[in-house]
Amino acid sequence: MKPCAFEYFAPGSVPEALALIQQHQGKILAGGQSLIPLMNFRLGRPEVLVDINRIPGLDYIRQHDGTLQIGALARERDVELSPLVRQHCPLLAEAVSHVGHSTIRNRGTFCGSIAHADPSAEIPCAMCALEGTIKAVSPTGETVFTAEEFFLTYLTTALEADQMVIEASVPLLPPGTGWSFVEMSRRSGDFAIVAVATLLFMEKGVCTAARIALAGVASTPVRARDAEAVLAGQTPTPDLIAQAAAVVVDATDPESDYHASADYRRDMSRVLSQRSLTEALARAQGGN
Amino acid sequence: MADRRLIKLTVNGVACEGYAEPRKLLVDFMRDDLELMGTHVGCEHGVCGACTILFNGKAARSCLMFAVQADGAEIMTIEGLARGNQLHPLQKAFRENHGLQCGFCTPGMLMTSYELLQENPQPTEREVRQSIAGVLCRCTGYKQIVDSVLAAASDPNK
Amino acid sequence: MKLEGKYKFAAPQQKVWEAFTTPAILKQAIPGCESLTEYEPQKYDALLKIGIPGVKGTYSGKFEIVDAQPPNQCRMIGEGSGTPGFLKTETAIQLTTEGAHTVVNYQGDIQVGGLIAGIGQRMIGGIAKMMLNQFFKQMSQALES
Amino acid sequence: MSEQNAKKWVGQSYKRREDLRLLVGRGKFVDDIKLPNMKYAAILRSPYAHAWIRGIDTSAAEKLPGVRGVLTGTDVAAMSKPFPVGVPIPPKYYSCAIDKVRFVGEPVAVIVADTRYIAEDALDLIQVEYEPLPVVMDIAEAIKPEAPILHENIGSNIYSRRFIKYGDPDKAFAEADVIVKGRFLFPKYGSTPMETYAVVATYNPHTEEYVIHNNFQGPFVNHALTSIALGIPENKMRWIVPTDIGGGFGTKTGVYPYIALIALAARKTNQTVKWIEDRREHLLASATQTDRLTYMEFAAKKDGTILGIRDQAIDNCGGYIRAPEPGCAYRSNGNHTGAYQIDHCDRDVMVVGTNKCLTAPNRGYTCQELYFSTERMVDILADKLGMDPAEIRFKNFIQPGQMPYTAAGGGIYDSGDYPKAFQLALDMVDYKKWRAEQKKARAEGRYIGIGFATVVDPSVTNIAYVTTALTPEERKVSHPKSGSGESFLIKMDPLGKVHIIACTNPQGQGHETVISQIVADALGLHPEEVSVSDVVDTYDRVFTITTGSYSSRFASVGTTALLTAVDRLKVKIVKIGAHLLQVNIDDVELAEGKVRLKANPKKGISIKQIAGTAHWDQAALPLDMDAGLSASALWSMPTSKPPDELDRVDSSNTYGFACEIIVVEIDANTGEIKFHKWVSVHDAGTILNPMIVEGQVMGGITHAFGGALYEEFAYDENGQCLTASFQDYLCPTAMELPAIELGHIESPSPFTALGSKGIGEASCMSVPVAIGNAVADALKPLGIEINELPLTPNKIWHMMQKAKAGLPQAEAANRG
Repeated sequence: MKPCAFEYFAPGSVPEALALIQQHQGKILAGGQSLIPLMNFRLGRPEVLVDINRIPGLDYIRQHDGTLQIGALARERDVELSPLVRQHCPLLAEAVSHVGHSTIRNRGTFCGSIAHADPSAEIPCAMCALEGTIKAVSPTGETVFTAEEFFLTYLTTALEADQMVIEASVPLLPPGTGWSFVEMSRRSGDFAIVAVATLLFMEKGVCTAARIALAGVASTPVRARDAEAVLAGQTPTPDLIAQAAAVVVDATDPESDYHASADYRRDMSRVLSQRSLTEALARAQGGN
Repeated sequence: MADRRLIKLTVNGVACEGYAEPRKLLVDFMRDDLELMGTHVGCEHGVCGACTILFNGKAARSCLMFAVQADGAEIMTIEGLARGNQLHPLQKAFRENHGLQCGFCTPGMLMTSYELLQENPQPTEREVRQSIAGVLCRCTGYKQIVDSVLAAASDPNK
Repeated sequence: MKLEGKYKFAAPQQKVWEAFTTPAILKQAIPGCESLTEYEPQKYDALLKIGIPGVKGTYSGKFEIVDAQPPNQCRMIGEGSGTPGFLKTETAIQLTTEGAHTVVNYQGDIQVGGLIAGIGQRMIGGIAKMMLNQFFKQMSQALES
Repeated sequence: MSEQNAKKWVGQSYKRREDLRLLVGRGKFVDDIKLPNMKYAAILRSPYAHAWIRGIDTSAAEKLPGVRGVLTGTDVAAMSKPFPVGVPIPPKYYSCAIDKVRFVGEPVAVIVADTRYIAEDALDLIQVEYEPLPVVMDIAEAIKPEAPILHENIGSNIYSRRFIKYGDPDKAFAEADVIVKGRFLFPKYGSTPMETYAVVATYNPHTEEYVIHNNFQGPFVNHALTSIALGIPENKMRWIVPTDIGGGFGTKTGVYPYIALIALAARKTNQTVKWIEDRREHLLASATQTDRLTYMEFAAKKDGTILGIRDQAIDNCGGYIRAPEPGCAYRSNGNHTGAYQIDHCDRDVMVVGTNKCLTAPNRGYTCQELYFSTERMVDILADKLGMDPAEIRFKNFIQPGQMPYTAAGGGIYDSGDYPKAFQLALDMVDYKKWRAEQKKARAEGRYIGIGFATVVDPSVTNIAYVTTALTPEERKVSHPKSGSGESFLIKMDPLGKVHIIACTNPQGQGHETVISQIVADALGLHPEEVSVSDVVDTYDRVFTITTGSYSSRFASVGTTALLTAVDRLKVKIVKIGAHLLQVNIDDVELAEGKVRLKANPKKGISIKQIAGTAHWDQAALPLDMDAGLSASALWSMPTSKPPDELDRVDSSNTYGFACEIIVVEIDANTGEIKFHKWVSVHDAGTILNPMIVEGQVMGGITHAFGGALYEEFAYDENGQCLTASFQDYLCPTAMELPAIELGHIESPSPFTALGSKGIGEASCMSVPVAIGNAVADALKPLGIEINELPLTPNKIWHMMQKAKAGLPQAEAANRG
């Protein structure tokens, strides 16, 4: 299990990196925690790697204009532990804490997980629930994608060949927003069989809007909009939550694999959504 | 040999250098070129954790990095834990509590828990378990490893 | 792995049949098909570069159409091998006319062997389905143009 | 003489000396070996589960710069022979596929190159033309007449089959009040040690000698069989196993072909060649335990007395069978009836092949398969009779007064008090409380279950058991096999310090430490005064074909062989002492570090003085005595005898006991298992080092926990292994394990010097079925029977859905 030979560049700036990508059809190496295993198995055989780890100034996690902005080299572990993230978007911290193990998160980047677009991964799912955006740059300029338009299918994004993800951002959650991230995986640290991220925006006990996003149940993370509609404008009760959770299943299109059948994933979408919404409601009501 | 790069780095406080082609994994570079055999290769896809080292102070899988990426870096390995002939408190605790059997996962366990205790000097049992869950051990059933890390955490000399 | 389903084309049955048996159109529609050369009637040498970004494999192999009953049904058999292992497919298709449309029913069996099978079981099923959808979409576009 | 030893060090949690190298990164594993001019091998492996090889083109690979040579099946066929194996018609199993591949991952060619990276580049350049064949993956399918045949020379997929009767089973079944039946499928999981296989081989064409560094768990049978495969005498093959092996758990006790394969690659390319198996290779093609299909019947009286067992057990050894298989089917014969007084058995045992990865022992070697059926059956019987599963166990236990007890299959159970150990477990778990909790939970629609397993843990394999693969008539005309020997050499230096030369070749069990404890007690020394070298080097160690660390043999045969050598040294010390004191040997004793007069203990000569004399003043020794001070022993268990004419054999030489009581709750929504309580009680005789024992027990529990819930080599219907990475082959992490309480009783073995016996495998045998019984008990209200593993949430959820919908459960199958 040794990787194939490749040409290696370690640019010192974003324009330099973009030029290399364009010139060599290079593959970006950020944290490498998904890419390098694929290369070691020789499933991934990029001919040129553009290592962006030496570009200064990309590892930020900052608050700006009502959003949290996460730079291309911010490590997952930094996002998980960031006081800013914990304060303004605890859902994100919770979702990230389910990614692999801390050693993987030390190195793996938040934006890299987005660019990798594994449909069972936690970060893309959380980005969809949070209606985050992904900023890409190319030699000709910047493009901003919504999370939902960014993920096309398995490991495939809307990114053009000459683009790289430079930043992900999520809006700050209003205080009192109920949130929850619930995951079922075979073992701790494994990819989700099903993961559910939920948000309940509340006003005076009424849910003004709900968001439900799932991982592991389709070729991309999915939003369960019909289920969200069940909750919107209502006072959430256990019954209503159960109703909404039952509707979540319609948004899924899971595949069977060795670990879990499609039927199981479908039903777990319901079970976990119900748990997640219940937890989100408790948080909205309990204030944390 | 095609395209070999000079790599200069500090390992366990000592400046080292060597040449490697870009595809050479950091763990292979450490073992083959720097002759630091204490770090083990268990899966080469980032799951088993036997190859865990500290890379610029952070625990990292050395099978999921290329040697060229370590140019200019500071690395610490299992060989760097003891101070002279004094075992590090973690090493002592592992011995006292039988935190190892075959010793193959031990470099990963030690470096992972070293980082944990740096960040969180008084971890709970659950935090220890979460931390070492990234390192597979087939001998111990983990209990005595968890005991070891908790014992090290309560060692005032750590 | 079994794949079953149907796809509706906005084209008459004869035209759909021709598309399914015309190398140039097949080449366009088969995801990642780099070349398709007929070496005997309805038997082709194929070169495929398939997969997903970063995980592309090159497979070379053969593709043939057998038991053809124009314009109603046939079986398509393909096999290829490459660095990530091998692929084998056998798909039966049946064409039926529904008004101005043609419905293609298919029952396929895909075998994936070697490296990808052992490492990528989590995604193989989904990716196969995705590629099949791509194929039908491309066919549909070819028929409409 | 050793019975007089004070137990000062034995029984202490003495800290391990091994740790002082392993904790500082100074262990020595095979991958740490660097030899001059060493090259690296990579192996091309079949992507097909069953196919003819119609052609191999290596020309492009050979031209790649840095490539030193290529070895293919053609070379292997010309340079070596198939591995011998003890079945009537052996398949032609070479270290590499010759003209046909029979499982995914089977070696097809070897590249030797300057680096492993280049060797793998070259693999991509080899073109192989395969002609795929139909595959057979399922045990039940494999024995059907229309199944695809793996080996043309055998003509069926059955490698071995025996019909064996103990007692009068027909009578037992005729007299039964009740007969219960079950069908069980035990999955294919494995050892997956953290260190994979590793070989460094050199061949000297001038001396025609191989030197092969590897991490096999002893010379054991592999050294002999590999030399036969290589067509050389054993003394032309020097095996060296370094001090450290990164775990084994059985995988490294099967004949693994890579020692021969890399040796051949070294010979053909005239290079020193290192090959380290990568994790994907390991999961695809190293070795797993057998998957086993069992049909079983119990005959019993209304009061719960079990009269007899009838079973058909079919083990699957995969694409080829290799030693020590067909041991899988016969290894547990002596303890087939477990902890119970059951005198009558009717057995049809079969070993078959399918297009799956090959097998080797895995921690517990087929006892997990055995007890998964028998201990499930005990619960099924209890249920049928309306008895408590604890009560029915008490009813049938062998009683302590019956020890040593000869079981139906010939096992001589040396010691044990099963009722006492089980009662301890029941007390620890607070059984009554949990039955009450269960009742309450059931009323609330929750699923709590209590699972038991009470099993006999055989340790110290008697190699004779393998010959039960032959009929008594066939055995009469074949070379008999028996024994379980281990060797030690003890040297005392002129200052009275001791060095032990051992060949037990452990993989983390701490033998060096325990040896020092035992010797310290025996000679009145401090363990620090005892140094130990415990490695395999077939050129400088004394060994037999049974030498090595497997079947938990150190605590029994190892310790006894060690003390035999020590005793011989003591005899020599006493002889020299008496001679120097100029008295009759009967007038002296060895005590308090001296040889002294029995009549006048003040008059004596210290061991140190004797040692000095033995080395420095050899003329002072008795005339008929060798100079220096050393002794050795190559001791085998006296109970290690061949099978009798009724196929009864003491297949292992000591028998411990393990019991698990596990309380689970099944999540009605997700099928996930929550562990409320887990108690594990063991009896392995005298405990030598409690800290090490706890480590062994916890390791065994965890391994079995993995097998019961997480680990499986899964295949699709075409024979592709779906679990070739650690992303899909799921070893438990520190987060999965629940809290487990351990208990011990000590019933010393009368057959071993210190009363100790093996323990590291015990819970591997009891945990899978205890979890199975607990889940079955939990889901009893739904009428669900548990007869397969692993119990994944997905699987349990499907069972519950079906049960709730009133649909029948699917029959467990392993076809992918």
